Amino acid sequence: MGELRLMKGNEVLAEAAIRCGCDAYFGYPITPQSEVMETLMEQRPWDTTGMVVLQAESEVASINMVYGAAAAGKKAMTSSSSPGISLMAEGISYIAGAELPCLIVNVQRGGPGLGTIQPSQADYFQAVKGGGHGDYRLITLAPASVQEMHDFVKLAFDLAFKYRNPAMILTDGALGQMMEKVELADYTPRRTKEEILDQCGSWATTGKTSGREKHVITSLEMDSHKMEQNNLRFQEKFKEIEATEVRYEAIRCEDAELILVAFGTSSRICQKAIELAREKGIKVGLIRPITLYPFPSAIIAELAPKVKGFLSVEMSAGQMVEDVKLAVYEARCTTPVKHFGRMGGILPSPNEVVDALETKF
Amino acid sequence: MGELRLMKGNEVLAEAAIRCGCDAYFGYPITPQSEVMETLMEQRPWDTTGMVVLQAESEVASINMVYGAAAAGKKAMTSSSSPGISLMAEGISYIAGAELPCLIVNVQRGGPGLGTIQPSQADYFQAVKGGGHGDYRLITLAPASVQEMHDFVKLAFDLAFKYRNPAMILTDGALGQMMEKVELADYTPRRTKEEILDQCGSWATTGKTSGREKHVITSLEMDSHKMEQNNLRFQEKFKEIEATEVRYEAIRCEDAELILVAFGTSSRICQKAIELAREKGIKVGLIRPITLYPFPSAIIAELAPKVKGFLSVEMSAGQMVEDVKLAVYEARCTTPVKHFGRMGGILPSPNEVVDALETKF
Amino acid sequence: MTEELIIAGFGGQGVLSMGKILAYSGIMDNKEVTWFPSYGPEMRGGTANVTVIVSDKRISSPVLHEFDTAIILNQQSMDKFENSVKPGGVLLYDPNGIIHPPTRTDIQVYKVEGTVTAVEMGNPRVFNMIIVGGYLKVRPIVSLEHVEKGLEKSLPSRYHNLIPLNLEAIRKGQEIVEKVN
Amino acid sequence: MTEELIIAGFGGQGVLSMGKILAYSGIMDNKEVTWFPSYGPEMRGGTANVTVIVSDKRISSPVLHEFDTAIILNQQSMDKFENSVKPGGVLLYDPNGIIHPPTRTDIQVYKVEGTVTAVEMGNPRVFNMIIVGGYLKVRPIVSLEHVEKGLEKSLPSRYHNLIPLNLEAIRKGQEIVEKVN
Amino acid sequence: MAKVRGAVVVEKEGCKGCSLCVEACPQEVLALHKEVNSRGYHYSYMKNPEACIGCSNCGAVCPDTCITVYRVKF
Amino acid sequence: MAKVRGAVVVEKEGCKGCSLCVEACPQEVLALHKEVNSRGYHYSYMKNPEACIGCSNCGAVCPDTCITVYRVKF
Amino acid sequence: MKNMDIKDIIKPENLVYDKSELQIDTIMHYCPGCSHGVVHKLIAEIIEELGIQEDTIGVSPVGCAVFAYNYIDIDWQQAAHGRAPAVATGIARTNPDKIVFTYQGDGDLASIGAGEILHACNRGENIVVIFINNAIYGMTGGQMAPTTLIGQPTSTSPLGRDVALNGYPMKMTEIIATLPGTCYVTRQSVHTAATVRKCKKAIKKAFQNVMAKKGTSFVEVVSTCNSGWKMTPVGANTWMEENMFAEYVPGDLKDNDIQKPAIGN
Amino acid sequence: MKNMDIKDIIKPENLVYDKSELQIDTIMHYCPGCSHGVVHKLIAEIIEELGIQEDTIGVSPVGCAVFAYNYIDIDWQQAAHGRAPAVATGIARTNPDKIVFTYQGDGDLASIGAGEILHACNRGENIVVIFINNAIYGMTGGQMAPTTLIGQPTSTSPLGRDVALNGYPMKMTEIIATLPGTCYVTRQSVHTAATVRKCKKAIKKAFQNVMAKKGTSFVEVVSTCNSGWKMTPVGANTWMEENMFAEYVPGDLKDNDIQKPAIGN
Ligand SMILES: Cc1ncc(C[n+]2csc(CCOP(=O)(O)OP(=O)(O)O)c2C)c(N)n1
Ligand SMILES: Cc1ncc(C[n+]2csc(CCOP(=O)(O)OP(=O)(O)O)c2C)c(N)n1
Ligand code: SF4
Ligand code: SF4
Ligand code: SF4
Ligand code: SF4
Ligand code: SF4
Ligand code: SF4
Ligand SMILES: [Mg+2]
Ligand SMILES: [Mg+2]
Repeated sequence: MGELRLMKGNEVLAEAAIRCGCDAYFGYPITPQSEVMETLMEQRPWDTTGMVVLQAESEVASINMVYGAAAAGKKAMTSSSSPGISLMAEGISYIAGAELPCLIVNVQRGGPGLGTIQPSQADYFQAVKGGGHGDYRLITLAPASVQEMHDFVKLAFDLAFKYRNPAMILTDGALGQMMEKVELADYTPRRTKEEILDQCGSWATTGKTSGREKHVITSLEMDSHKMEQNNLRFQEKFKEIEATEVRYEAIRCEDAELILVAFGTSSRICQKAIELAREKGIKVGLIRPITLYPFPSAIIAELAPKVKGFLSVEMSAGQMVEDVKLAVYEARCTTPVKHFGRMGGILPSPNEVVDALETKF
Repeated sequence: MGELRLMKGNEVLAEAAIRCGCDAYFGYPITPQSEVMETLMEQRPWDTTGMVVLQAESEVASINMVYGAAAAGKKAMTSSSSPGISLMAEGISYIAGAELPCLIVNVQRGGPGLGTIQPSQADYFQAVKGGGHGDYRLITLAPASVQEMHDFVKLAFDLAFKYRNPAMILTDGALGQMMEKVELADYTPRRTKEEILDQCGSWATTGKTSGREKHVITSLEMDSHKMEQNNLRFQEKFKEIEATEVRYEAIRCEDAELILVAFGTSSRICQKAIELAREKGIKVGLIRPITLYPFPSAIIAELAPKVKGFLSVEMSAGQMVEDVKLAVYEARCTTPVKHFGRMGGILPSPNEVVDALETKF
Repeated sequence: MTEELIIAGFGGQGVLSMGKILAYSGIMDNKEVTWFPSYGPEMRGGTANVTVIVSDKRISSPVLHEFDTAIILNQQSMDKFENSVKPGGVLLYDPNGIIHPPTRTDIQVYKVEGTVTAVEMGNPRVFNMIIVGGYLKVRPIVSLEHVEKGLEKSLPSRYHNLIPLNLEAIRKGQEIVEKVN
Repeated sequence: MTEELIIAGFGGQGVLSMGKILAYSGIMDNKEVTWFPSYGPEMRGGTANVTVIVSDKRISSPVLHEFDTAIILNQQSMDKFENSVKPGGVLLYDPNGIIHPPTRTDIQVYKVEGTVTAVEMGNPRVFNMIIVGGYLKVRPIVSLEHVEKGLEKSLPSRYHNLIPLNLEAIRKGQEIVEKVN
Repeated sequence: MAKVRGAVVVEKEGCKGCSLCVEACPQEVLALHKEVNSRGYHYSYMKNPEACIGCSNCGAVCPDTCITVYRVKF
Repeated sequence: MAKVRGAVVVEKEGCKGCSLCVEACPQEVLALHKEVNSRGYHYSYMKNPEACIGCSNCGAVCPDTCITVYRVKF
Repeated sequence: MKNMDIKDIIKPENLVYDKSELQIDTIMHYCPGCSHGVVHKLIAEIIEELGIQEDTIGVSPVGCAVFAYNYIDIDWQQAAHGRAPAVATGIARTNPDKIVFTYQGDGDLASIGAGEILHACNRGENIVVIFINNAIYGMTGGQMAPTTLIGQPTSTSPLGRDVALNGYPMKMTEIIATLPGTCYVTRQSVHTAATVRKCKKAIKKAFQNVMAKKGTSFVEVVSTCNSGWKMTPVGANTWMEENMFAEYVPGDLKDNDIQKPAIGN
Repeated sequence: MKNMDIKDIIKPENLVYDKSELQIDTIMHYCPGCSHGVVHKLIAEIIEELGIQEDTIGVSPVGCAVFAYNYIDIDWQQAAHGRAPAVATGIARTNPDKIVFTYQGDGDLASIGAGEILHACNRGENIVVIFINNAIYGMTGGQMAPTTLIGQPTSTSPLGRDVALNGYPMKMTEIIATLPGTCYVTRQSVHTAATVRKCKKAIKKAFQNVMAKKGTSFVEVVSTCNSGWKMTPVGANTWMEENMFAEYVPGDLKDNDIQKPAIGN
């Protein structure tokens, strides 16, 4: 068993990065996630694993530094919170267009604009439908505990490299700031040069040796027909991701008549709500999407004909609810799907969720 | 009748801005929309109407200049193309959060990343679901002719000021570069200081006179409860927009068994496809959303029980198709909704659309 | 009446402005028109083409894959567009630089010695107007009177003194166009 | 066993670290724990609070609106949280600076003269450990032995020499806690 | 002796006890009070009022603008 | 007389007829041909080959690297 | 006279120093001893003295001064992080009769907003820029800024800024002074009564320049952030004098009295 | 000997000037006479001469040089508009054994990317920066750049750049030279054979500096864009000499031989 610690979600993101052999972190301070870089600067992994940690001049610079390192085959990451992630939109679209693996963490706060520094989930659309321009997708993971904040760093990198596609951990200020017990992974050494060549040698800018063609990392293609081919290739990849990588947790759905759908912090609150609701005799279960993209549509489709309704509980005006509806539609069902949310940094309370179940169905 | 001209969509955006009394344009060159600023610089409206035209150092600067001018009650606009619009994501979210009226034009090109300079519609999600962080919406207009490129400049400003919300014209390189006959509006003078005070005097930073409280334009609210109130106010506004401002065109839907849904350039192609399909005896009609947000869900819901299916034709991997499905779902129908699209800057051909109708239903 | 036309050639040949003059002439004749160019990073030559539609009715797609008429001004464009002419349609070309003349027999093929004639006229820049003339002879979609108005509208006023020369070139083109098959 | 606790007071009173020590002690005792702070632009004082849950079972919501126990260290926090204690629950407070003592009768109220006692002990910084002591007397959710291990884990090793002092403060707190109703 | 006398009024509740005025006073008039205001700060006060010359230095440096200065000449 | 003779080879199809080599040649060796290459450019050629001293100036300034220079000393 | 009663001195007619009318009567959110408060006070006084309350629009940054709009009774816009110069450009170009100023921290102006300030100054936008250089990110909890000194510890350089990792302290004001769009570029501080008075003169001159449409006036105020530096307010002033002034030498860097062509189109 | 046959001269053993092996045998997309081509050639020659093909990673910009990757046979990354210095930072920090260079135009480096270049140079990233200043946006059709001269007509300043509207030509290289992170800052041109040779020496030195881990080396090449300027290539060279050099004076601005602390963490 790994080392047990009581840690903040933000701290554990840093710790997990070091332990999974991450090569580089580039970031810029913003509440409520500044502890990620602060922890790294405190740990000085460059003295131990050789991981690079650099405070960039902005989020725009951060994401482009990630681009540079990722294109050289390195495991590179950044983290920020909502306004900072918006600034990365162009860079993220470039990374997707150039098919580079990397990790972007969004510790969401309330928006729009400068908003508030309190937790929120209102960047769901931005994460899963594409905040940047063009047809691309981010593999999007939504941890619901500090342990998952830890585990998903490695998972996100693994998926990113598997598909040569950027991955995002979409979390929020509550998970970033809270402490829980976490079992830390053992240290995985950073990949050696040889291992990087093995894994990424067919595309990364590792230096043009005489044995191979030059490698060019670009998202540009002036010939529309070739650009369409690129896009079709991306879409194939996304289909494969949708077929292979869906992850979710189903809690007490066996006998449920109503299903809560919630991720991250709100899924924790929903678990409490289930306890309260079941005390009142309401048979309710929870689908907790772990991957927001690919969205666990199949399980929702499977439940749709059996249940009386779905309630999407979000810290937003209602974003994921659209994906729940789409899943129900694809199942050729008309099961009602409702939304309950709080905004502006306010967390829904378990009681409010129970009330919403009682009044909306 | 106004002056008749043969003009490019991009040129007409500039001309319409001058003629509708726009106060300021801030922009940065990018293909395929650089003619917007070039036309303005050629016209030198500062010598005539007094409109300010400034080449900014970047898209980030452009959108923040728009913020400054708009917050002072001015009619301000910018234009760009896909990568440049991504760079504006933070600024757009701020403008929405500060409830400022302004106009943003996206002359889309193929993405993701640097992509291609050829026309595309793959920024639909970014425009209507929010490329920036937080819960906000852009009033999104999709012109389908050079005439509408002209008309929607005024319309977009009118709606933006009516709701104190940013508006976007979502168009593409084809409409930007093509010429058509256009009837130009007469010159509406820019609002006088008094008129600006009349229209925006209750909130804009026009200078704190002794008669009133200071005005503060901000999207920041540290108190979550107040921030939630702000968000609820925005949501109320969006409900009103959804109830009041939906615009669409229905073409040959009366007897149609299949409905194409397409906007902008692809709606033009679909009109040709309808002619071809009807020659073959396929009874097909077209719903052309003019407002992408608010989306014309009601008409789709109305048609859903009557028709055999919908085909969303987009220059993308399929984005608007989700909104069509959601509209069908909300109608408690299970009518099939399919997508046909081309990507990377390629325009679908009318024949391909007919083929898709034949094979998908 | 609907004419769906493509004009294709080198960047410097005035392809886009030919299209523009025809479209403006259509407007003068109260017709609906669209003018849709290929576009790319400007200023670096290469090929250029423009699709022009002139019609009595509202025009649906401004983008076409088949044309009533193709005006072809270099070999690359011949290779690309010969097969896009509708059966029974018109292909009109300037033989200068054309190595492989058109081979289709289900269309009407015309040629206009624009390059040569323009040099003879002492002004290579009227080349494109000669071609326009040849085209209008074959497909009189607009009257010369409307073309004159179209020229007035599409040329900046500092060039209006050139209109007579352009009209002369158009007339010349009408004279020299020859049917090939 | 599940204990849902809130600790609330001024920024400088060590509210967050009290919570951290209790949570770490829980881990040493093989329990599940969550520690959820209020957070804001740091460094500018004001109020601070932290929700700590210690349980035998997996913890669902780390955020609560009702608590088994509230530890209250200033008047603002009293105003805010007195009514959030579950009926039958515990409210424990330091009377220093409290103008309006709690009035509820459906809960158990305790007071610990932490501020005063810390000064008496010659070290105002052990204030929060005295409060922890009082709390653990009333709600022995973890044993002193686990608290000692928790201190070891949560304090950087350069402060380990202070552990005996802290344990003494805890013991002192256990002594001086008084039931008010 | 002195041709000038001054006095200051410190807005007790606004004072944050930063001590900058204490440091800035050329006459050592000011000090922080051993008591705190309602926000918990040891506020500044005229410990040595006779020495004040009304030079306004304290006012100038106070970040929270809680000092008003008065001066009389003879 | 001259102790050095040079000669250049212009890659006709690569030449874009920019004339920079013509301008750069100290010996007025080069000129643009009145014919064009397949891409429509009047290409550069040795109009005056005997004058070439193989100084490579033309090669240095050619943006399209279409000039190869040879030189012999006696 | 020495025994004159305090009450006889504290009379309206003897008032020599008081809060500006434009300074709003509320407690500022700043930490005790923070330089921001002093500079706010000066701006309020200057706007009052120049009688331009109705014509002035302030642009507050993202940083501790984000709430500046709560403290001075004029119209304000709050800009995105680093973008105040672009926002001010938008206001000033469309409102040439207004006096527009930005108020920015070192993270805001020198880090994320380096491009915007450079270009606004290069264009010679007719605005005042107040640049509070406290060598740290105060708002977010004390991270390293571009202006952090070599060896200075911060939460993202816990062992002190290291040139090999983070490069050199950035002298934005020196750079700005090279741009012909600026007419007045100066570096001030507010740590003593004398420097406060001098700084006020400088800021006043900057506002007067904008009233005279002379282009950009740029005032750096070398400041303390005692919380971020983990010092007492008085200790922070001393540390600033001893360490910051060597890198950021106070004084005027540029003072053009030549009027440039009027701005705006 | 004068009558020696050309064929006797054109022999492999007499070869004195030829295309670098690293320059890919394809026709470049640049306009006739474009300076980009000359600089590409020099870079290819230098990489070949230094024998660092396997160690060099180029970063191409958004601008006419976006396709630089098609012409030099090394590994390349294509960066977002203006962000090449950030991309290069990402590569260089994680690959300290590689020789990383950026190649940027004036729109890319001085306009949208002003912040990134300033910070990369200030951190002293161990990279070469090649800055092609042709005073215009070539790629997008000839719009005004920050470096456009006063009075110079462009498609967004058709009557010439006007200081009152657009501010002053921006001298990025002068600014960069003030930053202690840079070790070598120079301004060159490639309009004559002599300047081409000089420019090659400068770029070679820049690469050698990076091989010696000395920090940032910055080479501006004052260039022509005859298409954007609407001139002939030869006319553009003359115009450049007569107009650009007065504003952008060729020569070394800085040449440090002192080695700075090694970069990277
Ligand atoms: C886009 C974006 N990035 C980061 C932040 C977080 N942030 C808030 S203030 C600040 C820096 C403040 O430092 P400075 O500008 O020096 O002002 P100070 O607080 O020191 O006065 C940062 C990084 C943000 N709000 N927006
Ligand atoms: C974010 C973004 N904005 C704008 C553009 C459009 N764009 C392409 S190249 C360019 C400027 C090119 O000018 P310069 O950097 O001087 O290079 P040159 O072509 O002159 O060599 C611009 C604005 C873009 N691709 N991306
Ligand atoms: S006015 Fe001068 S002498 Fe009086 S208290 Fe203030 S600083 Fe001291
Ligand atoms: S300077 Fe002001 S806030 Fe500070 S101690 Fe003096 S009066 Fe109080
Ligand atoms: S080598 Fe020298 S002399 Fe010979 S053609 Fe070239 S420039 Fe002229
Ligand atoms: S410099 Fe090169 S491209 Fe230009 S004319 Fe000479 S050979 Fe041709
Ligand atoms: S954190 Fe620093 S800058 Fe911010 S208010 Fe406190 S002392 Fe001032
Ligand atoms: S447009 Fe200018 S910079 Fe671009 S290739 Fe042509 S001449 Fe060169
Ligand atoms: Mg600061
Ligand atoms: Mg350029």
